[in-house]
Amino acid sequence: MAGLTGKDAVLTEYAKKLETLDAPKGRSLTQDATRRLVRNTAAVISIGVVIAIVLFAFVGPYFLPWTYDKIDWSGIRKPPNFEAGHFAGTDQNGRDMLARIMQGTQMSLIVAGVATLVSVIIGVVYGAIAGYFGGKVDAVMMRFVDIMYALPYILFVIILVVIFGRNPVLLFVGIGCLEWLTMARIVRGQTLSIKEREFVEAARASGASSWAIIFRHIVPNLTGPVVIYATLTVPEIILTESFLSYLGLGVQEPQTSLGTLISFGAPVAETLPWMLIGPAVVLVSLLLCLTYIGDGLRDALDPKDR
Amino acid sequence: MKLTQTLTAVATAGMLSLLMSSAASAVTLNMMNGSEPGSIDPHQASGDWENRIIGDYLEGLMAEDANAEAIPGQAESYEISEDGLVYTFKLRDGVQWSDGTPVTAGDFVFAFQRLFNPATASDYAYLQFPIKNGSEIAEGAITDFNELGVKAIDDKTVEITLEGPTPFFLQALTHYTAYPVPKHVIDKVGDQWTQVGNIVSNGPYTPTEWTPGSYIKSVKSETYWDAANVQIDEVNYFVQDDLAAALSRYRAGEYDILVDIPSDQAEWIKTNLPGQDYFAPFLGVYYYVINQEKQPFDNVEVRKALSMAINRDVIGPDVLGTGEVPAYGWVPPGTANYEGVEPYQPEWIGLSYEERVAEAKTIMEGLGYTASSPLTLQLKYNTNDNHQRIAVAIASMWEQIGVKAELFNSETAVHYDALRAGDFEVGRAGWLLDYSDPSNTLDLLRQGIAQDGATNWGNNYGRYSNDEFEALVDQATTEQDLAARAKLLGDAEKIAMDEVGAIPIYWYIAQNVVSPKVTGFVSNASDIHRTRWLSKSE
Amino acid sequence: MFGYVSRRVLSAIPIALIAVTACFFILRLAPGGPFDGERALPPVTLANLRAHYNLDLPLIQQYFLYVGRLLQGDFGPSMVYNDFTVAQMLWIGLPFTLMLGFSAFIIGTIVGLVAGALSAVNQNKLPDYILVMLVMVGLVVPNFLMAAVLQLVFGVYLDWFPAGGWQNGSIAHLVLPVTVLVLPHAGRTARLMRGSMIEVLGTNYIRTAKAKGLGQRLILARHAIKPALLPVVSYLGPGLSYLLTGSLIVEQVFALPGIGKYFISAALNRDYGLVLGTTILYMFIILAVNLLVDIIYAWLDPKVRYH
Amino acid sequence: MSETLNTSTREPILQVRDISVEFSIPAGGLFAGRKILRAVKNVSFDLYQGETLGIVGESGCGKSTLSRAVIRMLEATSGESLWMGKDIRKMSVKELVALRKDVQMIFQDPLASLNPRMTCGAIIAEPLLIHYPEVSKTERMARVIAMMEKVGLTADMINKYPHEFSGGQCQRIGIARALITNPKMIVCDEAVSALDVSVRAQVINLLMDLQKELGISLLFISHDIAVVRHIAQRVMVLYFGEVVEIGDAEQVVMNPQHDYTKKLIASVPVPDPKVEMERRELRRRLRREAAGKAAA
Amino acid sequence: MALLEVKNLKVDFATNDGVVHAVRDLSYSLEKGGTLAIVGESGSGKTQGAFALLGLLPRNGTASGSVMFDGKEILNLPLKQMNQYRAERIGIIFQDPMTSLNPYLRISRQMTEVLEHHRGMSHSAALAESVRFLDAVRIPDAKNRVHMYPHEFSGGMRQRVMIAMALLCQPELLIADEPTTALDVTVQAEIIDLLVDLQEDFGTAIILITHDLGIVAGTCEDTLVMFGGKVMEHRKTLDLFANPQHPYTQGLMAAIPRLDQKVDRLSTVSYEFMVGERQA
Repeated sequence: MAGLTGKDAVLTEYAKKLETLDAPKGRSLTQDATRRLVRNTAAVISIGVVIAIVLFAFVGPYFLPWTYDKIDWSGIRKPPNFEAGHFAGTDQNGRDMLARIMQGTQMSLIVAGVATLVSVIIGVVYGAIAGYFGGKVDAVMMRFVDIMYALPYILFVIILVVIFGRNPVLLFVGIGCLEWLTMARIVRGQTLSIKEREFVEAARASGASSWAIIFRHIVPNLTGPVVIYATLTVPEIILTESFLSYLGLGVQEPQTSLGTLISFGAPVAETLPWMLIGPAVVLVSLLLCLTYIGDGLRDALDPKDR
Repeated sequence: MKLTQTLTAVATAGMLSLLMSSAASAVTLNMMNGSEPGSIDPHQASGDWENRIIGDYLEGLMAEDANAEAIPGQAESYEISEDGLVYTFKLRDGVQWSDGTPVTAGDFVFAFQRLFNPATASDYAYLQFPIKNGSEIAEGAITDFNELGVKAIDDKTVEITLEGPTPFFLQALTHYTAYPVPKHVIDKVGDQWTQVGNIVSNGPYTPTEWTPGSYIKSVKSETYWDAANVQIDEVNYFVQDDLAAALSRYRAGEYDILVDIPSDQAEWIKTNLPGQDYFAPFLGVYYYVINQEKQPFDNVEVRKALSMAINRDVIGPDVLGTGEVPAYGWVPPGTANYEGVEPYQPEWIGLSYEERVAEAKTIMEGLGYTASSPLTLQLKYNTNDNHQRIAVAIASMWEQIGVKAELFNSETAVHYDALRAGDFEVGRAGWLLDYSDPSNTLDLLRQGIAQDGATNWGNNYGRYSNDEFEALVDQATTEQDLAARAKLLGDAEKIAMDEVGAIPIYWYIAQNVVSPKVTGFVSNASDIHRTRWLSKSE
Repeated sequence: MFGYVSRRVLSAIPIALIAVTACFFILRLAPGGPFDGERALPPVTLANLRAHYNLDLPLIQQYFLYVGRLLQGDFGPSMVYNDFTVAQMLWIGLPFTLMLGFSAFIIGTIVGLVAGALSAVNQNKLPDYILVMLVMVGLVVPNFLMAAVLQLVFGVYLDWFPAGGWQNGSIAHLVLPVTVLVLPHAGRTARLMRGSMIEVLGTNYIRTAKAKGLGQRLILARHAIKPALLPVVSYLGPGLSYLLTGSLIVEQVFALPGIGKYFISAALNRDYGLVLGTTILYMFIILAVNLLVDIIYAWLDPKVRYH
Repeated sequence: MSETLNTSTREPILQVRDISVEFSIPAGGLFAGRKILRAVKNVSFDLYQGETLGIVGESGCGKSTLSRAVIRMLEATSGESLWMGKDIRKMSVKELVALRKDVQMIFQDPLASLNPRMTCGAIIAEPLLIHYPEVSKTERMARVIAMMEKVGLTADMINKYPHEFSGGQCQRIGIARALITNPKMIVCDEAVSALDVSVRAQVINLLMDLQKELGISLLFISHDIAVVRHIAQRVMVLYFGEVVEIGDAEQVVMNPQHDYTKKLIASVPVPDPKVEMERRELRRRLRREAAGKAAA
Repeated sequence: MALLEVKNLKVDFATNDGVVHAVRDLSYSLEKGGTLAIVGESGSGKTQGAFALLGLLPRNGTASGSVMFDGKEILNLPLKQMNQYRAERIGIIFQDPMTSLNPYLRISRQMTEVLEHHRGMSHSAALAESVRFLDAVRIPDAKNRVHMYPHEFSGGMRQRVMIAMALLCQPELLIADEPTTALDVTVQAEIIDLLVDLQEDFGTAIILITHDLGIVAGTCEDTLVMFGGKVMEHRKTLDLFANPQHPYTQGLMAAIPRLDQKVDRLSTVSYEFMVGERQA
């Protein structure tokens, strides 16, 4: 292409123009979606609650007289006692429940975050590749997903727990590795329809490579369904974690998680109600809010509602 | 009014007829029995939940009374030779299997041969190893089963010859490994003999229904020799793994007996179900093993410091809330054949807890372990609420003496696999006595046996090893005088405990809850309560 | 149609085989073995046991032995539950699990569909908000917590239903466990149904039906239900898997005689035969349900027909 | 420029010979195997430099398939397509990428053909990024702005997203993207069909102006023969994948040879009531004739 | 008395981005058997103005003003009463025959239900009547094809089915909303011809909504040109084409490339008239 050296007069003129140009920013789809989300009262309240829970979990511990693993030998399984600084009572080891709820919430959030991230990354890449290349590649890749679906996956989790031990990060990378199946299916389905859209063909017509198309054009346009499904995955993983905790396969003491706390609290609901109520309230409100946020995001990101 | 009744009314006709058949005026005992029975074949069983069923349908030469003491069972009388090696049992007249076949001495001989047969691969055969050639047969060293020390003199007489005098042998005979099995049925159907339909009993009850995962039902056997004194007509042994749910069901009137309770409910039960709690110590020790093959745990001082820093007084009453008694020695109080031996006490027993901690701290500091440069160790336990709490509490206690314990829990199979392989530093373990004798716990600290180029440490997970201890225990096996034997074993216990071969923490407590409708339930050290001694009023 | 079904069934065989192989070896990767209990077994006994279950053979040989037996319909012995073979245990427990699972499945699906449809028809009105809230509660409360609460409230305090167990086959014993299973399934179904129903109600052909002057009920019953069901139907396969894994906890808490609880206990006990047997059974149930779902799907959607 | 075009003295830039495209599609239902669909059957044509060739036909006649097959956006089954004498169907990946610089496309749906997550500037710049990665960012942006102004967009729109533009503006972005690499040929696939009448006229005018200025060849696909006739010098009529008529635009419209062409031309509504009434009568006659033929 | 009298019709949509006025002030009337074309580009409000008559607006839409049909007010009638007008007295054909027919039901089901519902006919009678109408819209082999599913028909055939369906009760008014936009030119011509023939045969009044002035030219007596939710021009079709008054109409007509005339350059619509409109 002649003149692409930047020397010719026209270009110089435009380069000048470019310098003086202060082009207004456009509203991206994300900004649009955010605006719509902000109008959804339930979602906004939920976001507020989730932020509050996150702050509670990560900042709260700095304001407590007790740490989550500190034993108060004078206060074993005692109801809330403000003088001793046990605002939510103590557990059977004399550890402060409020501190433990905070730590447990932290753990559940981290675990959900890590596992969701893993499942999103694997699911998106896998699904986008299967969907974009289609044909035999797709058939083989999806057959594999079908096989994985047919296996009762809790078995894998149990075995993973056994093999990886109780390292929470590893464990939930493991869960994330199993949760990606649905994500991959959703992404594949979306990819199949996106790749038929004209802008993908336009990119191909421009000479873009397959990988550039997948990562420049397809993946960014998966944001909607991926975000929606990811928000649905988060509560799913928190529930899976609590299920594992109930089976005794949760995180390692003295660390704890909401699921672990609830599985310890449920049997003593009558005698030591403070051990159940606190974690249950946090878990249920967290999951409720996440679900509402998921719904809100779906409404906000769904182009049909525009 | 129960909605149940309304709903039952709409149940199908088949269900109705079932209901009616069981609604006769029979007295039914509903027992929460814990786990799913793996087997009710006495040679395959390994748990107390299996023992409850087996002990109600099979009866050995000796049986347990309400206090779980050995009394004559199928045998009417017995004689013991002077040297304590030969036991001769006379069977009762008219003892028979529930299909009417007489129980003969041959059934017992067959049962013992089957127990030791390597092909049976019985987990617990070793409990009867005092019997002559028992272990050799099990190991395959002897293949002729007639060499076994169990002989039928005639149909009514069983003669058992032992390797050495065994003071607890009569008690050992109450264990299900010593029960007879119906040769005539096994000859016909083989391993399927425990299936309902094949199974026959010589005890007070006969299993008539078995729904895996749900319950086993046994009904009173009219052919049992003492049937006239058996009060309860039917027993349901319910599978129930979830203990909180078990208590709920007990409170809803669905169970008459709970053999275990959920953690933290002891206090509640005592308050809200007065008179129904049967919490009593029984023969078992909860302890931590320390891997003495690893540095610095080979140092007695370290082990001592660790033991001293454990405040056992808070664990039972506060952490568990059930009130388990602190353990400092190795042989549970109330163990038979241990009369005259003072319960073991460490030399520091007189110190207050603060003083103990101070001394332990001094020891550790002397070795260079302080709060700033602590001894880091991994504390392993198998996944369970109580084990976890104790581990958390102990880790916190150890923190005071410059020990940083990292908790690590895993499933039972993995945990014990690790202990056995020596892949641990400190690990949780527990031992419930198979029979009431000090040797049953002291054997846990015996040296390993060389095998296939490696040492098999058996249940001695901590690899404790002391020749003097070994010699004393060996000596006791041949000692016929009970008092002298007790002294030898007592000395052995002192050696092992002075060297902290393991850290005992508490003596187990049986946690039964029994409905006021049930009478005849007696707390005992073995925690064995045969249904034939119970009665129930509606 | 027949050809399609038989092709699907045939294609399930390699899947099953791959899955069995994966399970077999993964299981053996895990530390611990079936005979690692609280007490160490004497080496002799251990050796005897290992020989008895062929565990002393090389792994690959054990695998072929297992698969060979499996092809003859023999699931082998259980290493923990000695009195039954794996096949026997599964055979005894399966009807119960199926009954539990399918009653929850059917009730949950119906409840979910009705709730979802009602919610969609009343979109953003009071009944919708109430239903959505209820559905959410069903979704977010962990089932073991729900089970414990129901047991305490309805079994102990109110004493309406038995708190557990399965004696005499009474329906009353099923009420609480089925409820625990139904709630999350109904919740998921309702959410899906609400979403797809709202979408269908916005389609052009519903507009056409409205333009025909048809009554609202007729429009729903004839025009909207079928298409709205489609996405829900595709969820039913995974939905049943959720139910089956959920039944594991329900069976444990309510002490019910299904195969679900074997799954966990067998995995923890390293009862290889039972784990594999349960896995295979579950897998076949799931595959069968998936096939059924595809057939229902094709029946619902005229564009997907077997010719 | 187009007026002075003399096809006989120039080498065609694109020569298409006997190209066919077949698809294997599911037959009947999802579970009943597949059947072969012949979408394009032995089509040949030439395209000269600076020329516009219109392809008309109804939906499903294979005109889009054909246009994509000749530039290898999809694989043809047989035949050859010579770009400057070189068979596109035998090009290596590298040659193909180079070809994309010279051959661009404009699509039917203005909004759908723009990535909704990219700004107008990024969309137009993308081909530059692919083919001239060495160009500096400033120069690239300068070129984008120059191109935007050329197609009638203002520079301050550079950061806006597609959904903020009207349909006509979106199509201008599409045109700018196609022109930024200075291509020699552009395939316009129903490029104006989705636009409102008023906007359509603007875009058609723009395309014609640009072609005049830059000397680009256009392959202009449309179902609307009136539009094609207005923009193209030559017209090719496709019917069920086959060429039924090809020739000078005026001639084809004024003197259609093939029955289908006649029907097509008779069907195009004319915004004049009197003419339209006559045409309806004409259509009736054609239908009756066709029915008579079918009966006979 | 006019069959249909629309006065000051307004249609508003509540969207996330605020209220959108789709129709600002629409008034027209239509005699029995009359034909009216409503022409406008996308977003001009022509479709929503028609949907409002039958209460078919999406959930977020509201209509106000007055619509008298046969002397009675029908705007915003309760659903029950509105259903007595729909299909029975006012039929409607939609733009996209592909999505406007229920893909999950056979054509027979979708047609007969109209007759069963409104006329109380038996299924067999309704079926016979449906076949008769399919014949009338020139669907070959209607007797057998009536049992097929929509996806088994081509686009043009589907639209014929839609037309037959809308005519089943022989309504007094037929609203055709862009009936040919999704179709090929040749098919479009056939459908339009069909509509004109049917209008002559049945005497049904027709409102033809389209963006294509060309279609209007040969079909409707009256033409109403809309832009931005407002009426630009409403006159006899012949007059309108011969002498367009409004600058928008003029521009629109000039922008169409014509087969019968050759121009070098298309003229484009000038929106200068908007300036005046806004101020007014």
